[in-house]
Amino acid sequence: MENTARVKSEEMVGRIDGRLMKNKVIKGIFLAATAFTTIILMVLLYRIISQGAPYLSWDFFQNFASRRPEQAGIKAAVIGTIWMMSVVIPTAAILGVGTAIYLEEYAKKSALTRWIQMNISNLAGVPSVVFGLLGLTIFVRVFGFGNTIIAAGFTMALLVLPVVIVASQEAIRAVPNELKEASFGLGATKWQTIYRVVLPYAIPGIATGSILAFSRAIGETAPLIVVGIPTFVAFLPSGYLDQFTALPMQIYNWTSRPQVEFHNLAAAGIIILLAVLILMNSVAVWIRNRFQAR
Amino acid sequence: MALTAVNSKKKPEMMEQEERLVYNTKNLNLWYGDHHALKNINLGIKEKDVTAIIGPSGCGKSTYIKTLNRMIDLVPGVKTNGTIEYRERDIFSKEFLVEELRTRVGMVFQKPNPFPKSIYENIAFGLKIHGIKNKQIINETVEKSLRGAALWDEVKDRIHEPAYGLSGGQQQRLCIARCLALEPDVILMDEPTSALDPVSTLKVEELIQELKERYSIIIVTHNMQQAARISDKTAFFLNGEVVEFDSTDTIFNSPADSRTDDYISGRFG
Amino acid sequence: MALTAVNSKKKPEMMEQEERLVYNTKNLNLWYGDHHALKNINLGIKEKDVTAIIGPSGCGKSTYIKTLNRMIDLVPGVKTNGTIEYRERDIFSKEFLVEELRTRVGMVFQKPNPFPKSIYENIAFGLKIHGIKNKQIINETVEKSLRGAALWDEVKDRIHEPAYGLSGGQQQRLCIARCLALEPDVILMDEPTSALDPVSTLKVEELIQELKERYSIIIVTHNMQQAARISDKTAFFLNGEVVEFDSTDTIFNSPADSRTDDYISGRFG
Amino acid sequence: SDDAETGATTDEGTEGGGEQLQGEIAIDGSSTVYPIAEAVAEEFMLEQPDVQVTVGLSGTGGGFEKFIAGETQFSNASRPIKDEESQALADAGIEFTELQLAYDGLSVVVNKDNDWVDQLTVDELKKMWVDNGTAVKWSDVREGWPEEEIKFYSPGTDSGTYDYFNEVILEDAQINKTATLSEDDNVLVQGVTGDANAIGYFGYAYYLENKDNIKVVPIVNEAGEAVEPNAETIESGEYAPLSRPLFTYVSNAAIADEEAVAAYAQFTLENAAALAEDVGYVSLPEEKYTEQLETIEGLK
Amino acid sequence: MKTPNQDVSPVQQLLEKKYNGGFLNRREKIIPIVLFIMAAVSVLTTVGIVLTLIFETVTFFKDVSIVEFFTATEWYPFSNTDPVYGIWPLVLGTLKITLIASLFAIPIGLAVALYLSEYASTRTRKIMKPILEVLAGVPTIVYGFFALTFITPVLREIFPSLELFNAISPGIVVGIMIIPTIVSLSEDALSSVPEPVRHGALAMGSTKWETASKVIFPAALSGILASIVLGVSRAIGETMIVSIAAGSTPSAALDLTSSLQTMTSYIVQVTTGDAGFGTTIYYSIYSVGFTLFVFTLAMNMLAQFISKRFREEY
Ligand SMILES: Nc1ncnc2c1ncn2[C@@H]1O[C@H](COP(=O)(O)OP(=O)(O)OP(=O)(O)O)[C@@H](O)[C@H]1O
Ligand SMILES: Nc1ncnc2c1ncn2[C@@H]1O[C@H](COP(=O)(O)OP(=O)(O)OP(=O)(O)O)[C@@H](O)[C@H]1O
Ligand SMILES: [Mg+2]
Ligand SMILES: [Mg+2]
Repeated sequence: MENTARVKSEEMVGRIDGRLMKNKVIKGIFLAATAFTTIILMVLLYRIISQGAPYLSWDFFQNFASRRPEQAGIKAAVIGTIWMMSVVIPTAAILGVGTAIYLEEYAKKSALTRWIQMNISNLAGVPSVVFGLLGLTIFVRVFGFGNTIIAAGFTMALLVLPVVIVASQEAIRAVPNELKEASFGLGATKWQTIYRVVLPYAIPGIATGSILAFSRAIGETAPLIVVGIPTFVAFLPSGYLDQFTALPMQIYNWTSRPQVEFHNLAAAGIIILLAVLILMNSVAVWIRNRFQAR
Repeated sequence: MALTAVNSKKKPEMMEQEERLVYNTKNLNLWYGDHHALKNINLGIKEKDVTAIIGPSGCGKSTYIKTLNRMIDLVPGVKTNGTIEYRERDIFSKEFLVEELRTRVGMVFQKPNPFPKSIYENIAFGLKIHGIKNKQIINETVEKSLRGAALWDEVKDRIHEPAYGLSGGQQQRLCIARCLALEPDVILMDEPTSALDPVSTLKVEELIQELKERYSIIIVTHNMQQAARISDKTAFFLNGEVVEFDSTDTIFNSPADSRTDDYISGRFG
Repeated sequence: MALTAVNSKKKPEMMEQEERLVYNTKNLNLWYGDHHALKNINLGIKEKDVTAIIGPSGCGKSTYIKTLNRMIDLVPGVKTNGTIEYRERDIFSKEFLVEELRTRVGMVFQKPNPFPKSIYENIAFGLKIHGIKNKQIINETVEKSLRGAALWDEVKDRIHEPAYGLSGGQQQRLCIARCLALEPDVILMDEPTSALDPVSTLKVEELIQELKERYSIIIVTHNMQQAARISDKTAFFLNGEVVEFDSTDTIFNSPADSRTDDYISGRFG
Repeated sequence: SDDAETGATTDEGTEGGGEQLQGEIAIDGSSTVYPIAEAVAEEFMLEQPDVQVTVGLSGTGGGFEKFIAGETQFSNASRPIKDEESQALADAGIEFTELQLAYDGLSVVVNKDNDWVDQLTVDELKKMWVDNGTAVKWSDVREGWPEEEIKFYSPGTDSGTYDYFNEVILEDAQINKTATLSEDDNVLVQGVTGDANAIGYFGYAYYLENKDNIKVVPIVNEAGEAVEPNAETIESGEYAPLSRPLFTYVSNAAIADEEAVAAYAQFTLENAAALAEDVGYVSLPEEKYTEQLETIEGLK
Repeated sequence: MKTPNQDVSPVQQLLEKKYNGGFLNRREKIIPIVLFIMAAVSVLTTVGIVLTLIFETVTFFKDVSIVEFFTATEWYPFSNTDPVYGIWPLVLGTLKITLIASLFAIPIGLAVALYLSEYASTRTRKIMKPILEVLAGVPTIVYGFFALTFITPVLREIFPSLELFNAISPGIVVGIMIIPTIVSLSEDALSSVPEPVRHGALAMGSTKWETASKVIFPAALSGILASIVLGVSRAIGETMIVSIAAGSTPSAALDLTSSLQTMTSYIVQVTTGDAGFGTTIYYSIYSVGFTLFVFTLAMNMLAQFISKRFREEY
């Protein structure tokens, strides 16, 4: 009796070295993959920064686009992007979280629900160009918004909506059932439970997933091109029904110009765009830390 | 045979004052999908009694206690028939809002489940959702509830720190405190002390004795001694049925059903 | 005074066979950041004994038992000093791989933590990672382990169904079975029965008695009777210190330290 | 419309230049024309800051789509308007005027290390660029050139540049199937720079900017002279047939109804010459602008 | 019984009042309706897309036969004399890019995700994740030039037969572009597997790799699949990288070393190009868009089918 156990155990222990080696090798591979990804992305960043950094100046922020590279600035694009995101973020966040709550907490397991769910994951895979075509037809034409902030903002909001929904659903699903039970057990209504227990717990997850989606909206060019957002705009918008231009449009235009100075300006523009993204991510990290329970 | 206790109390509304029932379960059946988890349960639970529910793992204790405050609604695919009356109101009826039921009937769970908030906020939660905003009332209630759960001394210096920083035992006591804050009529407890150390268990047991003055308590436990120590009545569940329901004394000392005897004595064997 | 048991066993390698120690803890200190959770622990744990660790909530029982198989490594910001020897090998040394330690030393946790797999896969897991692929051995071990954990009869018809479908008690027994599958040298149990009903508890206790023939068992419990029933030695922890460590008889009947007495009698009070 | 009224406006506009106009002008269309349009808009807004001019680059077709929908007042085009488009405009009741802004000289370029190509005729260009099912070697074009396969770089088939090249060189024959096509002229520059056997063509501005890295090929015109593209030869028409005009189309109604649009059209023609050169294109002969200014005058 | 007020606390009094005063909460009834309307927006979006695409696609098929569209192996709409509209080369181009990108990004992405969630220190994870998330937002046009001016030359050093425009370089770069998406979402899925489960495995003497591969990964599988589907969808839909670095020559050849065109880059080519409005070419973008839509739809259905299969395993 005793022998069998011992033998087995020794046999197992004897295999540990091999298993540890395997673990080590795999860890090495994973580390290499991480390092590789990091290095590639660092090279990418280095190229952008070394090309664009010398062009970052106060004038660059202060000036509108110009045919003269030395006078060209990014003001309209930065402000325009901020205006556009001020439509995209609330629209997508409210619709996205709302839909996620509906699907996770209210919807019955019916064919309709399954269909909505399938539809959302399909939408997440629809290329941005197609959303551009949609925005052009619906917001620009049918609703008559023209190629304005609101039209582009709604188009982009719809583009990122599925990702926000899916991220929010995952986050909501991850809320431990025990917490919901505790809340219901105290006589809380469904909405109170959602609002006071589920959402606070899920917000870090929602924020992480959504920020990723919003980052995408900031950097997307194709839908803006299709919607017909102008590139030269030498004034600042004063309302949501004004025309505007956005960072990727300006960058896109500069990269296609013949003069190399414009290419450098594009790099400078990308640095600004990255700075905006970093800012947004910092907000996400802040939200994550603020709400994270543990 | 097995249902003597209930049978002897038929038509409880005709009884004298002290015999009033808080809960009266009649022919309750419950299915998880196809699994028949509760079989024709009949139980009348007296006001200001401590009623213990005992029985082996999987016999349906948690299921039954979760049905009493309709937490079972949260499990999809559950079917019930029969009725449960809470103070003569059918808890399954449309007019009786679950929110009201659950406010009047507090619950303490098997696993500690504090909210990922501060200790203070955990207890204030119940008050806040019910629209109580008065800071003073809240503060007082927080302290009272924590004292009631024998936790005040340990946490009074850090009630604004996260509840997850507490040990398992402390967390469970916090959940009891949270439930006490609403001063419910009935308190359902599903193995509330199974994660507590003896000292805390003792405090909670004392607390239960104390609360009994004002509240009716239904407690699931598999600590037979606990049942013996604190309860007035004991129901023995087996395979989704109530085998026997009687005074704790009778159950532990002269059970009518041999299965009860087997189970009880298995404990002491 | 408090450490009589250990002191009497200094230089265990010179003792006769039956006095051999599986674990020898010397001057162990442990901090969670600034919180001094274990204070100068000295304990020698004998082979094939059941050693119970008792003490109030937060006294460091879980911390100590987690240190024995270095699960504590997973908590960031933990500092230790002093040594723990497992069969005369320093468990903190580089040469002693944690994987080996944890293979030789099984662990059952306070809260059931089955893998999100089938019941069968939960138990086969340990064998599979250790490179045992023989289907027959695995099948036999699964059955043996489930029987060992008094779970076989309840789940034999659905061992390929998800473990999460089991009740809390069943889940915990599954975790015990999972641990038994590796037939370890020592089994650490952190309140393994706190989520079990009495019948299962009894079965597990019987099992522990049986396992004791072959394995050394260290069990954290706050069920004092359990400690009294099953253990040979008992260590009483308080505020991170070992107040007293001696034969269970001595601890329960004539403790040397008045705090032990207070705690024990508080239980029975 | 009233002659007196129009005259008065013009007078005020030219005299003081101080009259502050207001309004919004939307311009869209070809990305080739975009740099000129941007330059004009930039200068115009310095004079008339209250007129909000936007310029987009939806492509010539996309520009016309918006023009037809009445969303823009000017539509830039790197090719003359097509029948479908003018038909659609007619259907929409939009009358328009075509304005020529500048020339772009399609520059045929080869690698810096290519020391054999001194000049090319239109026939030779056609011979090499038109697909004949087999690989084309330099030696197939002219005796004595190396026996190396030619690598072709051409703007994408949906560009005005390609369209024009097709019109004058390919004449609707299939372009060599081995040709590398790209919508981005910078990419073509890259291709020709890195490949000794490459030949490509693209807008003059891209050649100008990369003069040091690539070599332009003189093209033999109808008069039999090999001419290199530069400001003079393109403007004078000597560089032929590969220089093409760039256009903007303006809505007649907008000119008549909106002072700002009229002023803008006028400003465009007055400044196009200088601004086009600024951004790498070539101005038209003086009289072309004058003629068109008169047309605008007549529309007010 | 004693008067209820005798020892009734303010709390009980307030609660008593609330429920006796008639607890009728309209909010609880309205909220699900409002939320349902929000959920309907995504459905309406799909309807909008389908309608938008269908109208113009129908116009397109008035000029071009459906049979040709599906059977011709050439896509050459710009010929003035003899335009051919066979979607296959564009589909093939999309497939090539997607395939290379997936082969590149899925293993690396999952490796990085596993590294971050199972091996790396909290600190490393906290630094790496936001960095990756920032990079997920880099405009793809930047990646396009990165492919053309960095990756392609490097690859051509190694494989001289590679053309300037090819499928491999943009494929890899599209892969690089979707790595942050895959990493970030997979890492979320992995790290949301409860800690006690991890401890259970480690306590049995399993190594980190065994824990990760046999317990954590399967538990997180549905989240991981979702991240992959999203990443692959982005690869299918990627426009700028392909436009810049893959050329614009639709090709029915199977090799990966020469120029190609994808469905998306064709759409952008035409929307920014000079083709006449109202021409067949102009309408063709809607037919391509529609094909692309159907294509991604099919991919998604497949993914969901697979995901369901896996989820049923336990
Ligand atoms: N959500 C569920 N779906 C399906 N079956 C369930 C579910 N919850 C419980 N069961 C089954 O119903 C029976 C009763 O479960 P219950 O949790 O009420 O037992 P219990 O008496 O509380 O046991 P324990 O002492 O282990 O907590 C068990 O057989 C259990 O497997
Ligand atoms: N990860 C941690 N970080 C900081 N402090 C901790 C951590 N885990 C435990 N502690 C603290 O260390 C002390 C000992 O905790 P431990 O969990 O060992 O107690 P215990 O004796 O097992 O209690 P219980 O009976 O409630 O399980 C407690 O004061 C606890 O708050
Ligand atoms: Mg239970
Ligand atoms: Mg513990």
